[in-house]
Amino acid sequence: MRVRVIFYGGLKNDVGAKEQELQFDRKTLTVAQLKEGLIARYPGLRLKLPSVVCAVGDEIVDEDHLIGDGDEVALLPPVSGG
Amino acid sequence: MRVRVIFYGGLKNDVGAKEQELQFDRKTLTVAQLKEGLIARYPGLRLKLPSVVCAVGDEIVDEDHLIGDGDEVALLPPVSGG
Amino acid sequence: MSRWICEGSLDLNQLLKETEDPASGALVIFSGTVRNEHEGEPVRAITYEAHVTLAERVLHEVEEEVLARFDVRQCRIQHRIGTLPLGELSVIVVVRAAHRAPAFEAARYAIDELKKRAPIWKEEHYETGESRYLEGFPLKMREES
Amino acid sequence: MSRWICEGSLDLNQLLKETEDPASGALVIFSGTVRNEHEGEPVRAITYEAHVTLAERVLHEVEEEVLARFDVRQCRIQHRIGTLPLGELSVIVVVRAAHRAPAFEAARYAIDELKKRAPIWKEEHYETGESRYLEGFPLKMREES
Repeated sequence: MRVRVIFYGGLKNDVGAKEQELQFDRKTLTVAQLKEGLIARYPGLRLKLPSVVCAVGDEIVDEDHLIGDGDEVALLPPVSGG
Repeated sequence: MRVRVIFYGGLKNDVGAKEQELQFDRKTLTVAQLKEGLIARYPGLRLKLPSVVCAVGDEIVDEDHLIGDGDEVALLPPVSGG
Repeated sequence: MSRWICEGSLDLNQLLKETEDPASGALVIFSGTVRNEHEGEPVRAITYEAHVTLAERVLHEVEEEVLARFDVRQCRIQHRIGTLPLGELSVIVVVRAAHRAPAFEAARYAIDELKKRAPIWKEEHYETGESRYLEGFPLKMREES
Repeated sequence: MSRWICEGSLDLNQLLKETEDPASGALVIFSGTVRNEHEGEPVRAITYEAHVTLAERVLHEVEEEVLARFDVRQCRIQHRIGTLPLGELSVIVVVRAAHRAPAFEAARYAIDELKKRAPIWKEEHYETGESRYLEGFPLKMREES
């Protein structure tokens, strides 16, 4: 399946891109599994992803949320607005 | 001696004037004595004067402050700005 | 129109300009406005009267206290006098600080002290046509520091 | 430009007009401004980025919480995104209430919650030419109520 991942805040510097279209050889993909796949591709994310929350659309989702084929997943690191 | 008294806030309604020029047959006059003289002239002030503070110029003065001949004394009731 | 007591409308934008400060990251503003009722009675306007020179001195003192007691960089206080219709600003406190916590505390301190110490009186004018001076805070004989 | 997240300059006067309320006697405003240093490093600008739709939802939720939890009548929150030079307003909170105590508490609550919950990120640009994203607050998986 295919997932569009959008990197917010400092994550886009770690990845070198604001967005990435990723392919996973799986039939189902949870948020936790997406994070594992991201660490395999971008080892620099390993220490950061535990404090990163994911959103699909404008809903924050749990680690066991099932991502749909073609979904856009936003990676939200710790926030610093204000 | 002669004292110009200026009534602030609700006091001017009790006295019926914003300012009064008053004569006292004394050589010295403290703030406390001025208040007694005012109660004699305006009995409606009796209950109010204990919470009224006096100022000469822009200095708040004590009850035992000696008022000078020709001084202008401001009577300041409890305040309600803001 | 003085720095502290104004007969015309208070100008928040002017106060913000006068307090601009590149080292401040937090801005807290308090303003009092004339509201349409007091303890159930419909209000149509408020007249504020001040002992102007003494009020100026007290507001200046409160500004200085704020700068001394809190970790803030700017503090300005202005109070209007005269008769104000509904919605008009009666008082403005502007505080700027590096960080927000002391800015909030300082603005709260400034308006609380103003209400207790500034020789200013409020006369409410009701829809009924009656007017009344409100109960207030007795001034202290001597300033406590 | 939405009701909560703005690409252009924030307009305090417009927000004040939109929240005018004759039953409110107290107005408290908090604003964040870009300051010229952070932990000793000279700053020349800040870029704010947001997950716009989610940030709008969070700011709307915080406004609604403020109205439910505090005795206040108006609450508006706006945050700017993009690159802001020194002194520019990054965020505005406007609260109006009958009385000042809940207005201060509500404004403080609104900015504290925004800082913890709004998906907004700050990148500081230093005089040295370097830039850095600041450490922040990890978002919660599920909203706690």
